[in-house]
Amino acid sequence: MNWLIAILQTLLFVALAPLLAGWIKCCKCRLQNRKAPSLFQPYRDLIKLTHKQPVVSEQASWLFIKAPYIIFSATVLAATVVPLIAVDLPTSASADVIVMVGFFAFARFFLALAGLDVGTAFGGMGSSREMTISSLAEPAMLMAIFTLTMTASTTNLSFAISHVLNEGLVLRPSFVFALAALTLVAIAETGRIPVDNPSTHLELTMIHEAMILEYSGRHLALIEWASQLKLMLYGVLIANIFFPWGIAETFDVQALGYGLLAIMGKLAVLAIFLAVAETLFAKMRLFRVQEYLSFAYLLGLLGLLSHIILEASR
Amino acid sequence: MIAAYLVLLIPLVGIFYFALAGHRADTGKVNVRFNGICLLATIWLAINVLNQGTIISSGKAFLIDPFNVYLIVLTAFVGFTTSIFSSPYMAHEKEIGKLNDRRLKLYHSMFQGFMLAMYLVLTTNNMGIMWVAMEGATLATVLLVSLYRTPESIEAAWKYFILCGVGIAQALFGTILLYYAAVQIGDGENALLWSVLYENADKLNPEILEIAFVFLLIGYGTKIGLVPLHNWLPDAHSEGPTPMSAVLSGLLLNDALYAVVRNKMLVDGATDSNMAGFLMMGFGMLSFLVAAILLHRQKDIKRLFSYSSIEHMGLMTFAFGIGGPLATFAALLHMTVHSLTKSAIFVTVGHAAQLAGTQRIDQIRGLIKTQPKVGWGLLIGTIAIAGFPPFGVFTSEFLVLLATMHSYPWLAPLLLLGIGIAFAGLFRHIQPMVYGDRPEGQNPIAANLWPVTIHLALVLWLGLAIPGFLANWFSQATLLISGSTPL
Amino acid sequence: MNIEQLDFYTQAILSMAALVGLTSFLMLGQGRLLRLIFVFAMQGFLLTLTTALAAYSLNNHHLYISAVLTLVLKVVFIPWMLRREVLRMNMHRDVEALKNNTAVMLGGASLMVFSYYVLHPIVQSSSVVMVNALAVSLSVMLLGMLLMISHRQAIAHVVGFMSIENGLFFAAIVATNGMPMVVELGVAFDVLVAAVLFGIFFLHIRTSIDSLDVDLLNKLHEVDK
Amino acid sequence: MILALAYGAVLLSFFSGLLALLMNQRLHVLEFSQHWFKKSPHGNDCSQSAIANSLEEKHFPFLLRQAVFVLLGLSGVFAILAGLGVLIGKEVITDQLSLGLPWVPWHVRFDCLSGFFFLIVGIATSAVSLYGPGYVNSYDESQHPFAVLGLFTGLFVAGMLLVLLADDAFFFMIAWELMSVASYFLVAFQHENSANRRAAFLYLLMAEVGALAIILGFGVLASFSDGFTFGALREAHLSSTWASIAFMLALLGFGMKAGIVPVHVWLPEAHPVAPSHISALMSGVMLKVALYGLIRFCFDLLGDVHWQWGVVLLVLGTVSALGGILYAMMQTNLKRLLAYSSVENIGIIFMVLGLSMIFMANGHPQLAALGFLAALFHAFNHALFKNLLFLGAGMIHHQTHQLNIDMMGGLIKKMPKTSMLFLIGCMSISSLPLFNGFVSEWLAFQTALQVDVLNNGVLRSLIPVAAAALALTAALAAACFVKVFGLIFLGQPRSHHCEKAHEVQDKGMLAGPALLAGLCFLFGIFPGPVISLINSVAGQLLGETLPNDAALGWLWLAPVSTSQSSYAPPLVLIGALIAGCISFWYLRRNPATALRISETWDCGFGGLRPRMQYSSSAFTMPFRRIFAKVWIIDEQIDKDMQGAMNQDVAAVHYHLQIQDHSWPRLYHPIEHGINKLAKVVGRIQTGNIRVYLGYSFVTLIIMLWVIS
Repeated sequence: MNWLIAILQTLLFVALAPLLAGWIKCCKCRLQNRKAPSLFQPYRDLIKLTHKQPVVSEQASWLFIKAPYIIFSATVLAATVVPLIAVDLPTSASADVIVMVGFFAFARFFLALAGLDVGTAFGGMGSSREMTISSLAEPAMLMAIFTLTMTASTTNLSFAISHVLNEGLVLRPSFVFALAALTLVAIAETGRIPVDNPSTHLELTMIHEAMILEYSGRHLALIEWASQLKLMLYGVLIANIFFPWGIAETFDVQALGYGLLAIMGKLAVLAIFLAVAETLFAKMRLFRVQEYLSFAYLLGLLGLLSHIILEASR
Repeated sequence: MIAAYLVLLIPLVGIFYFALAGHRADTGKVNVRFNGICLLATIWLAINVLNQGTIISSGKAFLIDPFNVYLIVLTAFVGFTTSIFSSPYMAHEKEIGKLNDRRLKLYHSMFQGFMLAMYLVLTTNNMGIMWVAMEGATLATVLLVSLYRTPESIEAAWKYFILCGVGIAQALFGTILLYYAAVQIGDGENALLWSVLYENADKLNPEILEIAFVFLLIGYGTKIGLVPLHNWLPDAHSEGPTPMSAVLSGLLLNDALYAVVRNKMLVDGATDSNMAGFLMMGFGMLSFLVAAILLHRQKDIKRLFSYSSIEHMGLMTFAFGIGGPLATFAALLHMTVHSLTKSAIFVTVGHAAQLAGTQRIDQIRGLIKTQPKVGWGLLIGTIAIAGFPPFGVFTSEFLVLLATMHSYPWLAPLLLLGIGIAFAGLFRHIQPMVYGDRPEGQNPIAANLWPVTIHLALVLWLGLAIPGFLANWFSQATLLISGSTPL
Repeated sequence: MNIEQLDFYTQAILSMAALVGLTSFLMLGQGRLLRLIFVFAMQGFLLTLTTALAAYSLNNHHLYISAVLTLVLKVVFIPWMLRREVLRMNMHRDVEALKNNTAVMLGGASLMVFSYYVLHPIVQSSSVVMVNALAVSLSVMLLGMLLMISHRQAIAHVVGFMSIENGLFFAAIVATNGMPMVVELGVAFDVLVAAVLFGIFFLHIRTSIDSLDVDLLNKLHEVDK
Repeated sequence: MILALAYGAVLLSFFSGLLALLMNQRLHVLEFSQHWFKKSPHGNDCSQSAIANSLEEKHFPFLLRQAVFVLLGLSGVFAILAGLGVLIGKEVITDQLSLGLPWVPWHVRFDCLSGFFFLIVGIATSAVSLYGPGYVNSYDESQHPFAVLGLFTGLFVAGMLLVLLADDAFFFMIAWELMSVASYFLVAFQHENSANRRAAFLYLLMAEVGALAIILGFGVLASFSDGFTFGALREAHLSSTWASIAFMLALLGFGMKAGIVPVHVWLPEAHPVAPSHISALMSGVMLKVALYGLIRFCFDLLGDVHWQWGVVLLVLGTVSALGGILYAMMQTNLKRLLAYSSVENIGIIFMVLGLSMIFMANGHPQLAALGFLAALFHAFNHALFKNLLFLGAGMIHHQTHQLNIDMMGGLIKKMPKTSMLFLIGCMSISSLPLFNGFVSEWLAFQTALQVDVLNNGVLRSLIPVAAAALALTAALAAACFVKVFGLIFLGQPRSHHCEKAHEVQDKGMLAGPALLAGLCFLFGIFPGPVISLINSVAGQLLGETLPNDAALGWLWLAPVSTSQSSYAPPLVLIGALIAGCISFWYLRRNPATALRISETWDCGFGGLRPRMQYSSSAFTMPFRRIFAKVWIIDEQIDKDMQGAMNQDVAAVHYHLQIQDHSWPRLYHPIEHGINKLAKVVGRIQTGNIRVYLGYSFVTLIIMLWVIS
């Protein structure tokens, strides 16, 4: 039963990810006084891409062709770990939050390699930048997560979230910092403004898009889907760690239903925040990103230190 | 006892044989034979001592105890192997016209003369005769240092002569004071006999002995090469023929140290203070450090290794100065392994210099590629002398270090610093010489490298395991010198 | 025990000691080689006399042999050899300019005091009067070294070296009435060989640097020039 | 029995070295065998002819090489068996060899800690001996004699094994230096290159200085005890100060060998110049032996660890980890890069070991055991994947005669098997899930997260920072190895050699790395067996094991408790396979969407050339900007001008040199200091004999004055 719920939840994750992306796009368009595409446009895009014949460069090796599957699988695995609508998942036990970060790293590793595979300047540029940003983001993210795991004294996300849930409403200064840090990291890692612009192409500032420039057809679909999934993962992490209320603690239909509604509501609100931020800010120069990320790291560190100094039991 | 007389007689005959017979083609081989027979005689002597314990000759003129008997065997052994090396080496020198028959005659004769002096220093029971023999050793070798008659070699020989002469004169003054202290407690004619002195050491006047020891230490210390009295040593080693450098480094320095230790035993018996020990430690440490540092500046390969000799003699002096069974044992072992290693190194150095046609370090290159045996011999010898296990030098240095840690822990870092600096100094010069491509026009030469192999194998053996009889020997000598055995 | 209470021979020996010390001083201040050699021969002669006196007063026969050896070696052979060298090198007219001669002489005087100071405990502990002369022999030795340090001529070095030997020999006589015979003979043999070798070396040095100035023997060093 | 296996391993490696000496003695061997057959003519003709055949000139070198490596491989197998035996039996075996000093024979002790490191050495040696014969084939016998290589390889392995067996300071030092000296000769093996000589000198010098520090460390212990067997040293009662001095000395000595910043400089110099299989042994195994020494010294001999030591280790480890990977990233020489990455990994191990010490000193032995486990497991993993990568580098070098990654590219198509093996190595070292590197890093994070139990505020805030640094290290390592793999194997060939390269033909050369790659994957999925082995080490050394290492069964890894953290790699693997297969199957089922091969899109400019690809320095440029202070960067751009008024750029020359800070800050001053000192001391030897006489005179006067 538990396993079934876990698998269902994962499928839900995968299924809902394009929806979130569509919703963000919608909000952004509204904010920018444009006519918004349909909420389901991302699904249509994905389906269209899967029906196209993929074109592969003659320089590409097997790695280029297999990488999208690997990237997608790794991201899906990360999704199994994060409680979406219910806590106490067996999958959270088989891989804790550090492993989840590992899955991200796995996906990124292959994405960067795929960028290098074809041997164009764009691919190399994208890979180099992606690896730079992610290596700065990773410690900041772990700092933020460690604040949680040390508070809950577990690295199992399910347990950690139920710990926060059971404590009720406790104002923790460390969580404020951690929330800020994780948000900044999430923006950087998912390639949103001001770090990267997801809607740009053929621009020397692009990062994520530069790597996947050579992809087409179903490969591109997988990669796009994976990045939508990643965006949602971060959203769910932020939503469920810092605002866990509403998540199902028992596996009955009613609780699960409430859980689903709760997370959808939380994500919708978060997406609006993201859209507002993306509208307000301009993209940074690449070498300002380090300052941005070190600020995130600083916040994470402050969170951890305030946990140790202000909140610890002794 | 006949063995002891034989040991002295053979080189004596040798002197006259070579002096009278003149140089012939096989003189080098004859020299090997002389030394070989002598080695057999010393082994016989050693077996005697092992079986009977200390031997004193009927006229009390000679004393063979565990301390000197092993040095005698060592002397004979190094003499023997060096003569093996010397035979092709000198032939090559003659071939390239650096030497002629007359000088070779002198060389072989004086080689035996030097050996005689060494045996006499070791076997005699009389401190006066010991002095005479020590001076004799200088006299025998001084002409060998200037054998090539180059301005440098003459300069070196002159410095060697004058500095050692003056130094040894101070030792004579010390010996006179010792005699003076001895005649005060009676027994005029026998008063300089070590056996007598040692028995009555506690009755000797400590103040006289302290002064005497200063003179003796400075006197014999000049021969050991203690800083700042060492200045002759690198000159003499670098300018003389290489077999001479090998025996000087391997034997003369040891025997001078032997003389100092004999005298220290008397002083320790007479006084309560550890004055002698402290003086030796001070000189030893100073020599050790200064020589280690100076290794870095060398441009001449033989000079390089003569500084290394100073360094090691400093270490031994230091170890004997610490006293105590562990340090004494270590010092005795170090004497042995240093002699063996250093003479082996000089053998390879000699051939290396012949290969390159110069002793300048920056012109000796690519030895391993030119003549692998010479190159590897030099490299492994240097590894051994730098104190890398499993060679015996490491064992003794390790024990010295432990003894230092026990008694004077604050000196141990200095010791290690010295070893480190010396190692770097040696290797920065050795590496470019042995490695690299073979220079143009450098061709292999005739060389007998068995001495190197044997010596290094022995040093390796001593590093891995000290054979029972030798350990027993060392223990007895340690007992004699320090009053107890190590553990 | 004052000197007037001693017997004549002892008085004579102590006087001789003073004279030997004096000769050392004379050598130290001497710039001309031939005179230096002459004074050295004088010192040897005084030494011979002292030995003979000691032999007579102590009735010690082997000291006579020592005396004869000294006479032959240090009064006749070595001065003769050195003189011949000097003449052959045509150096008998050279005067060596000694730097700081006064300071050296004063230093020599203080060395004598120092010798007395060092050997004081030994002299104190002895009942034999002649031991008082031990300080003189030590200072002869030290002065010999000082001579070598202050003079540049190789011949002066040999003289200094031999005068150190003289000091030692004197010490052996006054302190211990001579060493055992075998040692004495050995020492004498060494001195003889040394003298011969010095002769050979003069030849070599002269052929190599065309001079006997030891300051020119400075090729082997560790200093950056 | 187990001890016999261990001795067997030592002797076999030793004999393999001796056997190699026969390389130049073919005629002697021939003579000997003929003599032998003459003596026993009734021996069967078949074997006689076989032997005679093998002694022919064309077969002999080949067969001898095989034989040498077979012996070495057997030694490795024996070492593995011995290690497993002692670990499973949780035994402590002691023995004495009648060698060494007359009153202190060599003491031998084979316990779990030694056993575990025996295992590491054994695995690495086995892999190397599979790989070796093919690799050394390329050496020209007259330039690079196999006798030397074989002899010192054998001695090197024997030395490492003996270090692990030693139970007295004297024997330990002998074995230690045997290891150092033998490897020195291996570093200097290709000595015609002056850079190699320099590297060898630096290596030996630092090995010597390190060894001296270790001796001094033992000496401190020995002066508080009678004798210098480890048994006696354990009994020594040291004051806290002396214990700390001993610890610092040991840290300096072993740290030098292990390659801790700032005493790591020999490592990137020496590892690249040795033959690749030797680099693999040095980097993969010898550094671990240094680690063994430190563990033996601190946890076993000193026993009573202080938390301050742990902090020292933690800080040094962090600096090394970060410094190592940042320096690694800037390298273009593959083996140099790998060497720097070893510095990083050793740093990680030291960090975790420091954590273990901190927990130990604060009275949490179980957590100490956790840290200890993470450290040893990472050491084990590092041995596997670093060995793999070095062997891979050797394969690449063997085929392309290049080590400069800026000159490679596109090898994934020319050398598919090699690329697969290398990819596994890269993934392991980047600590990606499913591979062994991840497991140990995960354990390290788990250890760091237990900081809440500590009372000390400084530690409580320091350790999380270190953990974040660890995260940064891991991320940088991933970036670094993306660069490595991407530039070497992907894209288009950047040089002629790479274009011409083809797959390695020798089966052994593939089998060795394949074995290691397999183990990397195996222990990434099933870390349980290794962890239970290390648990017995911890049990013996710290007296404490992990509480419930098998509480959830073999599938799970739950070092502290299941509620705190757990990881089930097999489940993850299954999940990954399911997700991968479903998407693969779903998307590929439509035949209309078959792949279409086409030219690379070139933005319409045309003519994509290999030179247009990102190079190593381009890839790392953002890092260079961000962490600029870490290196000494010398970057120059020169333009050749031409045309009217010299306004047109004809060619651009880019020059980049990146140096380690430790050289100008630490090593050059020491070098200059010694030279200067030597110059000053040299002044005492003026060459003037009168001055010398003056010394003698003054010495005499001073001495006389002193005593009276």
